[in-house]
Amino acid sequence: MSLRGRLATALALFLAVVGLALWVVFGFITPTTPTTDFTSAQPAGSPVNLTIQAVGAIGFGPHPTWVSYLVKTPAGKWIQSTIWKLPAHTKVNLTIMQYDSGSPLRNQIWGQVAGTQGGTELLNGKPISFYNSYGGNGVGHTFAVPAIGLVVPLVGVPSSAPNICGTAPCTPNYAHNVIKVSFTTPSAGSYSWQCFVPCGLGTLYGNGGPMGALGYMGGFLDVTA
Amino acid sequence: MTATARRHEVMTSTPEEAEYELRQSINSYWTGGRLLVGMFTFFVASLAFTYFYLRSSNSGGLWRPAHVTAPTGTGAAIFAFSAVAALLAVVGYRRFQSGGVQDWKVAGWTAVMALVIAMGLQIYQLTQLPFYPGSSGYASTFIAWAVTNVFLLICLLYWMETLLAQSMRLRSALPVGETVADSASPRAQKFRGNLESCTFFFQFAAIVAVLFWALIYLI
Amino acid sequence: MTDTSTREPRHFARMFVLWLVVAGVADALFYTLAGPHVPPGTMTTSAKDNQFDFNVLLVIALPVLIAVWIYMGYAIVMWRSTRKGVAEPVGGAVARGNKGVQFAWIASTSTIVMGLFVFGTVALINGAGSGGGEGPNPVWSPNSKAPLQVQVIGQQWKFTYRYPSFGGFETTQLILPNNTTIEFHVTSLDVTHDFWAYQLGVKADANPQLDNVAYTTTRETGSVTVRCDELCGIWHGAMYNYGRVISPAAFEAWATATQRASVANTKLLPPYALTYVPDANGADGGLYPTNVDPYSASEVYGAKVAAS
Amino acid sequence: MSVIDAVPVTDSEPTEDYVNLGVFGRLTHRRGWLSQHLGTAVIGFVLGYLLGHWLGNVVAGGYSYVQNSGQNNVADTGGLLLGVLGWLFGAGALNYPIAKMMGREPAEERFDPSWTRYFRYTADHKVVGLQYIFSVLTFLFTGGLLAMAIRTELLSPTSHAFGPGTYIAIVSEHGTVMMMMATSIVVGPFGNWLVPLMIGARRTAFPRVEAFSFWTFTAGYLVIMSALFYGGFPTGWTGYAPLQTQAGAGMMSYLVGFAVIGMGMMAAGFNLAVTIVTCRAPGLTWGRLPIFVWSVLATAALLTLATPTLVAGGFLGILDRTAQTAFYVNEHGGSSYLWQNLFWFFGHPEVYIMALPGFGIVAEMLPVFTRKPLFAYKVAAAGMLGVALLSFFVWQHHLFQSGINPDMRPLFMLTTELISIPTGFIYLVGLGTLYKAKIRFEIPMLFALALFFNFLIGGVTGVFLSDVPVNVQVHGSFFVLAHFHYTIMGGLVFAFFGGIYYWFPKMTGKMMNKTLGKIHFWMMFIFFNLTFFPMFIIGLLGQPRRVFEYAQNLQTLNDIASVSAFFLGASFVVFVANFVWSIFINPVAAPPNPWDSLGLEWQTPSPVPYYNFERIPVIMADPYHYSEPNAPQLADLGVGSDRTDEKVEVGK
Repeated sequence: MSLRGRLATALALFLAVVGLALWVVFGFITPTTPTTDFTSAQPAGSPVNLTIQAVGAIGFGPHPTWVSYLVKTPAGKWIQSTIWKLPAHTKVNLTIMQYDSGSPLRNQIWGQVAGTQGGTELLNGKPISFYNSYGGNGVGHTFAVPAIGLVVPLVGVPSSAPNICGTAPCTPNYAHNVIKVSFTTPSAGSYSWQCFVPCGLGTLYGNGGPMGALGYMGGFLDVTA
Repeated sequence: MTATARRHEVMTSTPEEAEYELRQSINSYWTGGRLLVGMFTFFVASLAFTYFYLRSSNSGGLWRPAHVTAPTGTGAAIFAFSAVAALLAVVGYRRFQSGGVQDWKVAGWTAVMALVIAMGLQIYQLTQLPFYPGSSGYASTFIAWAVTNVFLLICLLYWMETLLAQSMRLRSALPVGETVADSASPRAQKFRGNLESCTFFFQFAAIVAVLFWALIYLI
Repeated sequence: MTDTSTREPRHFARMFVLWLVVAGVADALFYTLAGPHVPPGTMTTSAKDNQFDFNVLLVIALPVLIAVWIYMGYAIVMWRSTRKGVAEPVGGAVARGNKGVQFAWIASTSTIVMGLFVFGTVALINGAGSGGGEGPNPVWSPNSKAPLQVQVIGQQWKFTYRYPSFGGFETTQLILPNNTTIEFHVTSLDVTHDFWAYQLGVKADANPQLDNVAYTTTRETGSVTVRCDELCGIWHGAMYNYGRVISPAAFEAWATATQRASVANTKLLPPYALTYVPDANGADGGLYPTNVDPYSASEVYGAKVAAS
Repeated sequence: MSVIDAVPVTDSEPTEDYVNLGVFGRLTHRRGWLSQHLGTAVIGFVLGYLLGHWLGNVVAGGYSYVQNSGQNNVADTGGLLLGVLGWLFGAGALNYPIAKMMGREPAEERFDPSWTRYFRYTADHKVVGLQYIFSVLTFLFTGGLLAMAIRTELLSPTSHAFGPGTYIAIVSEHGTVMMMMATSIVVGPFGNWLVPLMIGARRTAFPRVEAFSFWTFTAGYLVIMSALFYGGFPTGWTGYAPLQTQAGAGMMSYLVGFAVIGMGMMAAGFNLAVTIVTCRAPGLTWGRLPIFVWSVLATAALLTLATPTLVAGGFLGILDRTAQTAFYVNEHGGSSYLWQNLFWFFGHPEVYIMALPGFGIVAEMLPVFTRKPLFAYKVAAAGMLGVALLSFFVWQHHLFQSGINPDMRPLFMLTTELISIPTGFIYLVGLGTLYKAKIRFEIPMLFALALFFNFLIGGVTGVFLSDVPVNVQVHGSFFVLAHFHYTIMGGLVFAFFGGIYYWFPKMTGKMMNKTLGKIHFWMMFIFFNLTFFPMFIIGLLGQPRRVFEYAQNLQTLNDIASVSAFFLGASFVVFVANFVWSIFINPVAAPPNPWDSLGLEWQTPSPVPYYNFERIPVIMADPYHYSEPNAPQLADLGVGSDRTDEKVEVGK
């Protein structure tokens, strides 16, 4: 082979390796959770209405049995997305539809509502400041943003309820609790949120599976100025 | 033939060189056998460390709930068969050294049978456990030892079996009137080096068997 | 052999003078300018001691580094081969291994090392463990009679704190009084975490069902960064919070107020204990099956799990 | 035991039944596409994986590690293990071990002149050495790409390029791949290629074990890369339990991968240690052994003896995740400390496995480029053995704040600081050899000098870390990260590249391009320091390892590190260009002894004959007599008069 031929072969092989690397990067290691934009849904300054739901089994995707949050897009569609773009220093009216059953908490501190307007949450219309997870229906999940001190315990539906929602997205026809809180977004930045109930079904300490993967039981508030 | 090709293809050793390299080969068996024992020692010592570490930390009071022991009868039988195999290997080697090739072969094949039985019992015992593997530190350690023991027995089996098979083929290859125990042929010399290492390894395995039998079933 | 007509320069004298000047200046500059600002500052006794320890080590290390660099630089400049191609061999006395130099090297490195060991051990014992985790039974503890006990509970992925002397309330904030000896009891609800209170000079692993004690005494008020320092899963990087050291009076006020505010929830917490783990299972059952008695291998491994 | 199978290449007996491996022999000796080679190994891996996965589902059907998840770790483990077995079978590694059970003798391997020998299972240590070079470079560059991904994420103090789970998976994969690579980066290529030549042997003691170590090493690469397809693992290279027990299926790739690589490490170390002990040429006393061989001996001892502990730890982890034992789960009678003890008992000797061969390489090159004997040869050899021995007694310095044995901290502080004394010997050797030398700044020498610069910073910061009070502040931070990159990358990887430039002419008969080499060196040296030095400060300022979020005020320093890291990565592109250019595109024939070295490896003809030495050499001196114009003859090669054309002029 001529010098030129060898050079061309080497370059072609090099490009093939680069292509393989890019395929791995984009096929396997870049994020797959979509971002939902709430910054342009309302006029600037007015409160953002954010509606999410917690379901016992997502029912689709690579892990259909995993517990998950879903979010209602500004267009009114339920999707699996846990990165939400929000405007800074703005009031957020958060409505959480809780379709999952609950259990006693490993650490009851997450039964305490914190960081919300008035330090309370509205559980099916009634304000509460903490929930005893050892009684009642227990707590199914929490919606918590540690960096701003927000903790919202999501009281579970009775596990004996006849119409437990099997797979997402759930409609209000199924047994559910409605939890409403308001909080104000901080200054611009990326704030992680997660659930503090070990709900990673069956994994050691309950914190594997959906608890250890983005897009199910944790995500970011992507706050922009 | 070009110089380069000849360089790669032709390699005739002088008799001195052949002798020197034969010594190297035999020494390699000796050194390798010892190093192999060192390697296995670190592995089983890690398991023994695990045993004592979990026993002394007794996390959650769950080192070993009262009266939980792997089946002792099967355990004793596994130990007995392993020990007999090691004993046969050593005694057979003694006979081999004094020229009793046939005695060694009989002892060797018997040892192989004993190892097969020990291995079978060990696998059988794993299916008949009275406890759940994750129920206690002892239960976990037992599982690790049982699996290791199967592996160790396979190694012993393999080594002894290959030597026996080799000795059978060697018999026809050696000059008439010589046996593998006394022949001066390089192959017989290397065979003896290999056998010496193998016997050494059997002694090591016997110590391990005693130690773990005591740890798992006695104390 | 070197030509006797050209005088061989006194290499070691040159290097020594150069070293003395550079190392002296570097040490003096570091100790006076950078030293007082070396992390983690002086907010607590352990932070201050550890800072001093670091500074001492660096003051010893700088001359060593500089000595080697000066020597290598000198060698590269002075003893490069000037000839194109292969240099002629270097013969004579310099080609022989000098026993005295070898001995001096080994003796001096050994002396430095033993000195550092003694210094480190004294610092560790005098510093009551230097703010590091000392396991459940600390061997070195401060003289203070009544340290303030604070339990640090790591869980995936947040630290919470309990104050047993205030009714055992649990909070997500780390607030400490100034001029007080603190006794941290670090434990975990799940995997291994590590409690690193940066400005306090405290670091201790959090292990499930184990108590890891660390001591420090606060000296200054200010803000504290707490980070998890042992990889604990997906949100390890987000497992941090900020605490504060405040005046004892303000602390008393904060603690009693928080105790009062959280009294309802505190009642529901398990009684204060040095380890704190209900079970290894998640909300909906755990990794290990619970119903394995009587145990059957085929039940556990072969059983078809009903799809829900 | 399959490992006891010396190849009697010199046996002069008739070979009729001797070469006969039965049906497997026919497989081994066939050539062309229908034989066994890399391709069949890949097919074997895939088939083995599928078979093992199916088998796992059969023996543990319906059992899933995590309820309802469909994740069956028994099947995953079975797949990976049988995949490795299939790989070895496909490559031909198991032919002889099976034939041996029928009492057959090893076949004498004939020299294969075809280039395809580089893709085959061969016992030729020179081919294995070159196979290793390409493999460790693949490992290194894969890990390097992952490092680029890490630095991309750390360009900003918040999560931006990858999700946090992905980031942890990348970090873990990077650490594990690099650690696996670094254990073999010198011992694999240079140990196998050079040691027999340096000690005057015609082969290693157990050539098939040597080949086995290589093919196990490559199988380990496939297993650890499979983690990416399983979704990665979240534990970093240290694999701390119980996070290990909680993690997803990718964890199996880590545990099985380390066990498989561990097998390869043990095999490689075992073979080289025995070779050095038993196969030295006559006259090659311990006092004449090249210093590189000493370093390989110390490393081989560590590989052989420390690795079983890692394999045991991984074995327990595999049992935890498949048989549901509870070794690492405190609530079920296990202990999370157990893994930390087992892992670091291996882990600390491991880092010296990565330091010693680097010292050996530079100590071997220094006399050549200074035209002086090696200063303090005995001290250097003693230092290497001292480091190897002491490294077994320092492991708990990784656990100073863990709460394990707190009363033992002064002891481990002492042992750790003591180890810096024998480590310091390499500086005694280096500085002593430079004294009044005639230094030639060839590219290998540049890398050697760079090692002394980098390792000094890495070593001194190691003393900081061994001091318990300072350790409280810097443990687990970027300070540690900078420290070990300075020792492993600044030390070992620099030495490795120096070794490539130095021995490349001997191995391939071609010279590497000097200009590209200089560009590579300076880029690598400058940007290595610019990448990792800021990390000391980043760590001191409070950034823990393996985080995707850090304090805003650390962004400038992190960005400096990241941008430098990209240039550091680019320097390897220069190297690859040089490597490919010099081998394949525009090869320039190398002189037989381009550096004018006295080493025995340079006295053999180029290319080195299949059996290395036509006559076993008789060694008559140590190879460092550069100071004498008429150096004593190193060895009597005993080559006949018909070989004058190939006789090499050495030592001027």
